[in-house]
Amino acid sequence: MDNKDENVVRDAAMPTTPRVGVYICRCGGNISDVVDTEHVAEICRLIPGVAVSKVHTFMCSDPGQQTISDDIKQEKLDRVVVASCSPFLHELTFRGAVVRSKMNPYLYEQVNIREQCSWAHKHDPRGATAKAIQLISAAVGKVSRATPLAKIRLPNHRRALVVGGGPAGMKVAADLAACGISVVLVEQSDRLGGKLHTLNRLFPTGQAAIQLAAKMESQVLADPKIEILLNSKVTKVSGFIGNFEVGIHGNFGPSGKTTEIHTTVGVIVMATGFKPYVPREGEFNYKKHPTVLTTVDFNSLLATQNTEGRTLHYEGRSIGSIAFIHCVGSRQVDGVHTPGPDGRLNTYCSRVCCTTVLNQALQVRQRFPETRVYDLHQDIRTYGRGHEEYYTDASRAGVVFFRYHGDEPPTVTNANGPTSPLRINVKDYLSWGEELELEVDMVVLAVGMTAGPCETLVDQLKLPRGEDDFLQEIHPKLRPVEISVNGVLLAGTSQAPMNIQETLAAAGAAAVKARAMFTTEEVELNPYVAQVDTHLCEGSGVCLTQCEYDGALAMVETQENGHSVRKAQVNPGLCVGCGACVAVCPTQAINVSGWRIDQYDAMVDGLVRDVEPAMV
Amino acid sequence: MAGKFNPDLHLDITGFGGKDIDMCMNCGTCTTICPMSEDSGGGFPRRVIRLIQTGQQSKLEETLDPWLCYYCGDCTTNCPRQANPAETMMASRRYLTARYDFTGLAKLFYKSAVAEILAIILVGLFVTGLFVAFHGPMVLNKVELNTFAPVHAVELGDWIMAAVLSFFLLAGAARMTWWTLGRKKMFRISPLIFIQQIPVFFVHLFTQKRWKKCGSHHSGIRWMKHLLLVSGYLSMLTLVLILLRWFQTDKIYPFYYPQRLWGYYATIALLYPTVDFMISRWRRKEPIHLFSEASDWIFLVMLFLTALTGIMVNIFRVGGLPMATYLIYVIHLSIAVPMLVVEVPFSKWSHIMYRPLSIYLYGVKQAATRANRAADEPASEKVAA
Amino acid sequence: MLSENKFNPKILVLATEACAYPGADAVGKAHLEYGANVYVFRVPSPVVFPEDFYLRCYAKGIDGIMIAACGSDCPYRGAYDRLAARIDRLTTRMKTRGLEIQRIRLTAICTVCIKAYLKEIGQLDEQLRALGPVNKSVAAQLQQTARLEMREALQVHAT
Amino acid sequence: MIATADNERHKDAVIIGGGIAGLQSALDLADQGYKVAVVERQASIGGRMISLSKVYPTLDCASCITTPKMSAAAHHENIELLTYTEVDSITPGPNGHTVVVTRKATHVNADKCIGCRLCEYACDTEYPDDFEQGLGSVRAISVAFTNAIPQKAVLDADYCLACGLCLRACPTDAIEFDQQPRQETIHADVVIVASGFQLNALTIKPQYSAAQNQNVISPLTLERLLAPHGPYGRVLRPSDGKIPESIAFVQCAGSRDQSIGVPYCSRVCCMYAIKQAMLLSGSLPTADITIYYMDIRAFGKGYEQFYQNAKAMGINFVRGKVSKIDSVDKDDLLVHVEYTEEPQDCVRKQRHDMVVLAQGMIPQWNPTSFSPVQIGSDGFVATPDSVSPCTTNVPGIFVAGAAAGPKDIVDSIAEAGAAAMEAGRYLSKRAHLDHTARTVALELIA
Repeated sequence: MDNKDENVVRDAAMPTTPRVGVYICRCGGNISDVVDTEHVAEICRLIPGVAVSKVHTFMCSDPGQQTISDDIKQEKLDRVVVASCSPFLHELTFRGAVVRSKMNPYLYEQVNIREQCSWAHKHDPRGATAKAIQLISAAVGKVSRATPLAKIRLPNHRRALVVGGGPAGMKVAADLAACGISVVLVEQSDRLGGKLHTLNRLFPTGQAAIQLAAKMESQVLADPKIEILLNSKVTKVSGFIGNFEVGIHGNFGPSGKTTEIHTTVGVIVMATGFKPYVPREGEFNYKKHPTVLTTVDFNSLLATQNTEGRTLHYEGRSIGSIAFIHCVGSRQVDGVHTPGPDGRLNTYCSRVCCTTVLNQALQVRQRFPETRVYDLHQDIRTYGRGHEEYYTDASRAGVVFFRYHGDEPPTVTNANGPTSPLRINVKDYLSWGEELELEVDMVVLAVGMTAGPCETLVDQLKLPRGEDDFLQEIHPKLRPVEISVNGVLLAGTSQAPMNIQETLAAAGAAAVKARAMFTTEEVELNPYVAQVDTHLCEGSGVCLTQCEYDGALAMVETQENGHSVRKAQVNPGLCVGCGACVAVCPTQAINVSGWRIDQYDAMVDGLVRDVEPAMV
Repeated sequence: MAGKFNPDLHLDITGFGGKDIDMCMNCGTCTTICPMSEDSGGGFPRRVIRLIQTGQQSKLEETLDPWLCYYCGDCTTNCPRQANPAETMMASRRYLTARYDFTGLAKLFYKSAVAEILAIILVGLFVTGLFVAFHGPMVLNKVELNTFAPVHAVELGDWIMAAVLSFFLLAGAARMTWWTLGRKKMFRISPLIFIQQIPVFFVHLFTQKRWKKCGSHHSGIRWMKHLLLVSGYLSMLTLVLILLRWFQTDKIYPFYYPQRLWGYYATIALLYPTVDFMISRWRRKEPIHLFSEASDWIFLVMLFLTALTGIMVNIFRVGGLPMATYLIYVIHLSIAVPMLVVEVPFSKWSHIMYRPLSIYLYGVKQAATRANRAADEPASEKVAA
Repeated sequence: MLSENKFNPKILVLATEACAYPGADAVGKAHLEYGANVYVFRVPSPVVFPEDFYLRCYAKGIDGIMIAACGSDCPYRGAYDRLAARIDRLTTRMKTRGLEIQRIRLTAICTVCIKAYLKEIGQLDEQLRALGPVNKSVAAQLQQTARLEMREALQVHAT
Repeated sequence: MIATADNERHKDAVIIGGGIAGLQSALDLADQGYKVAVVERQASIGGRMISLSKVYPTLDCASCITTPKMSAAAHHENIELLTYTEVDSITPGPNGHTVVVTRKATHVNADKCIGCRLCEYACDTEYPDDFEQGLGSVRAISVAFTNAIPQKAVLDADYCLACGLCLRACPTDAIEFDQQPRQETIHADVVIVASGFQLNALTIKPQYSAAQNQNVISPLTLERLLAPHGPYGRVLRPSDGKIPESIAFVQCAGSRDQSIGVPYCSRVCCMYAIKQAMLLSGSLPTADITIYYMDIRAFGKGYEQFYQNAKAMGINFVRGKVSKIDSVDKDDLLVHVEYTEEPQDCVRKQRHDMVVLAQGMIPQWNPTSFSPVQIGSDGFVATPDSVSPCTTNVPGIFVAGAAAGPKDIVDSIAEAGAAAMEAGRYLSKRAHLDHTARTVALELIA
């Protein structure tokens, strides 16, 4: 093997005799049912540098972690490798475990032998076992060359930017301000409240949405710690947790003129909300017939229709019957529905529409008893506390239900002329799939939620979106309000469809995370940033040409042996550790800490090493 | 096939006593808990509820389902939405009775207790009037009922009434047959099938044996009581319609003579179940008696009074009280006649015809389907070959 | 065992932390299977690797490399374009000395791209089985020249 | 009872319940610097979630999500765990709430116990294991389960024969037969009720024959059967250990049913049934799996896709509520159901080897008898303020997770964070008031 190339391998990072502890997790059978963990442990003892090699049923459990701690002390380990599940689940757990034993957490390496081994090679136990050994061998190579790293500590600006002045944004702002944290609340429209203004009566309390909006608004307005910027947009954002530089553009301030202000915040909360789905022209006759409305339109109709009467009235005509069609723009089926302008099909459930429809249907029946209501659904999803009551009450109030299949949606046509009643044809699965025909005066389309507008922030901060186009949290259970960019949090419907209560709960959860970030004076960051080996740097400046992040990398003049020389220098707060600079350095003077090229080389060596001599 | 929606149908059925039809969410619990539904081609009672919910009036009129239900109430007890399927079936039977009746009287009587009572009173007064005008001499030293009300005259009245009532009832039966066999489609069914199935009608007319399959143990008891009642009024029908000359005599036969024994049996068979049903309805003991419409009460009360006055005629006659006998006889007929006139073709009693007829028609349909399938099979085999 | 003597290519997947690595995890979570000869390394971004790294891998006995990047979803600005350009240069270099360019594969795998992942892996595996083991010495030579050229480029840059 | 320093303590917050919601609230409060006590009635924290196999929609192993949080709570400097402890009363007062708890006797000295389990191995008295839903057995002295926190043995006096085997086996002399339960008092500014849920009885609908046939099982039992470290290590049906070839999931078996007094939707059953069906079809690839449902309520993020995946995997979804389940040939089951979406012959009796009843979620705990916390008509803690879904009728007492109504893990965790925020706000307001009061007092002195 050609690893003697002096250009490639520097032994500087290699401790004289590393003592690596290897721990293999059975994961209660998840791993050991396929991978022969005992055999792996035995073989791994043969890998150079490995001092201890053990198996445990649950490495992540307390006794599992205790084993590592005990060994670090008793066996004088200086490196630890755990072969278990994906590092996304437990890297932090085990880092914590080694820290408790006074070991540097970055001298720990995790090997994924579950998601990428035992689960992916279920029918090849021999192959999976051999692969586990090679992967551990690679990790031992990497960890042997690992150097102790420390978290980067940066000043923390005790100020939060909340983007969006809807219920989620107002809730986060109010929560944080109540805990003494100053908040900049940016809202692009001219008033706070967001979508609350388009809602009527909220379920399950029946409270008026505008009342809630007013209550929350007055709370936010009264708090001197909250700076509210209406008619404004975030146009520029850069920086990092604790130190985000934000440019806000808008016509606020005394002059009323369009101005731009800059501020520094420690945390950004995305409360950017959702957009209701807008049906295409002609979708269920929308925009082709005057009485085909969406639930959003219908909400304002209900809100403005002050008179109680026998029937509902709309644009001068009496509406004798209404059909609500569920899942418009939600639960779309490939090949049945037409993708939107962005080529996207909304295959997800928008969660709130079922109860919204029933809430509206019930209001119609209660306020306009002679207006008949029909409900065309796929499934009635009144899942929440107090929601099923809407379904029951709507039934009791005489709403008639029809059930269609997603791949056979109902059709809406004009019965006669352009302003005639509407004709709905539905294959009704409550009637054994029979084709039924209804004539109605109005059709209300229960439009779903689509991802809200937040392009600037998404583009500039590179925020990930999910398959559904909503902002993607790191993990729905482990880190539900955090996103892959440190210091950016998700609140409410920017993340997924939610009703108002859920939105407020999610906002509370985001606020609590934000507040926790401000409990320390400084922000702590992972140390995975570029690092320059000044001995090797010849000051070519090639690296600089590759860096996309303003201020992350610079050439500075320093004195060396009495001469002034140019050397590259990294700003760890701005460097994202992408490594674009690394690949071009002719002297290999620059590397990303924790992910150095020589470590990768050592991994490749480990991968091709014949660890298992007796087997071959 | 596109069905049109009549949104008022469920209101109509509610008018006939339908309860909570809107509450049904079509989960299918009632259908599978029902011991009869599988025998009846499935989907029962939900099919009826759904037809009502979706306003498919003509399909509702075409279905036999309501007549195949005997109201054990299991569906109502088990319904997760308390939608009361059993009562909906009951109401559908009333609705269908009204629809089969071309005169519109049935609908009037079902929907308005006042109208029904008024009709009964009118007919009763008419009967009383007849007696007042045309009764024979009243022999007061001994009971001579046949002098007061000559048996041949009463018999003639019986026959006229029977003919008129049969006409209305048969007209209803004809409409039921026409609709449920698919109107013109019924001509495609071989007449042989109609003939073959005739025994079914009579077996069910006399035994109601289908009921035994219905529901839990109390259905069995209810069937027995009902059977008793049926035997009671079939006995009475026979006695007054065919054997009146033998039954209504002035000679007092010894106790063990058949006309007396049969009469007593019929009286008990009428009195015991009606009293029992009235108590049950009053106390709401069984699911079937949870909800009582005026028509249910009127029917039971009239039946009870008819039987009661009937036996009182006998008591007074045997007791040798001429005046009381004549009086109670007039009262008896003034109750019995309107009851029959109103109840038999236009109200609850019509089910004595519709129930066995529905089973007969169901049998015809099944046999026709079997015959069609048998006829189709060779053809499809040919295609396959 | 005889079957084990059959050529079983060693495949290295360089998977991005943000997209492809969780994507590879998702394959396992869905309990879908692929060959145990596929080894995934987690990387922040494959843009970090110089050309000679790939060649060095071949020289050490890795038969094929799949770069599983984030594509347009890359969380790092400009990294994907730079990476694509580098792989272009690498394949040109490989062509000159007869190292099969099928041994390198640049893909974009998202966190839920289960099918894409399996397809790419499957195709690469098939191609490598057809090609047979990598010529280590050719790769070693190529790697040396790549490094030298890099140094030369520096001289040019300096002057 | 006279308070002594030993049995009285002051905390910023007391969390009732050490399940996933309670732990999340505790961690969020502790991360803000508040001192928290978590009161858990079981011997280990982790709640319902730790006993699950895998969780939707990500299909992560439940233990992998729960153990880090359990571990983090156990290691957090601001969190004190009081396991095997019951709450006796919560009394609000002008200076915060007084929470009286009973530390049940574990008969093991927690300071001495090293969790080596030698006592457990030595003990020869067994009884059915609640954690394994009664499928396995547990010794009279044992550590709650493999990944329990704390890893301390508990002796169950109801089953212990006092034979002394454990006493001899224990290397640290930790076993104390004479240990008595003791009452302790916690003074706290806020209380978060995270007492979770339980399932209503498997036999609540006698029509489903659960009392007569062992193969009518609870979904929690199936979770244990599916768990890789479960009682059998694979899925076998309880009555005869046969590998089931046909499994039915009966949805809404304890919810959305007014005839049993649970009109509401239990919210999680559709999704866990789909999840369990997927896991089953993984471990029993040839088995027929049918889910009988009324409405599939796959409403959360990624849930609909999960449902569609299950359909694509070949799991049968039949719309119809099962009315009755009969035993047939002793062990098998006959499910009576109408295939409501099929045009003909819709009433069917389907034979299955095993039936899983989606029992309804009901509250675990009724706080009304020993605290002023009110409950709603559904029995769950009432949340009168719609703006903050975590507040109860009592200022300073908050609620999180399934204690305030059926909820899945994702929503419980989000709500637990919100409850921690509400509690944090309340605490900082109080701190501010205290500070003002102190300043005023100082000014008066001056």
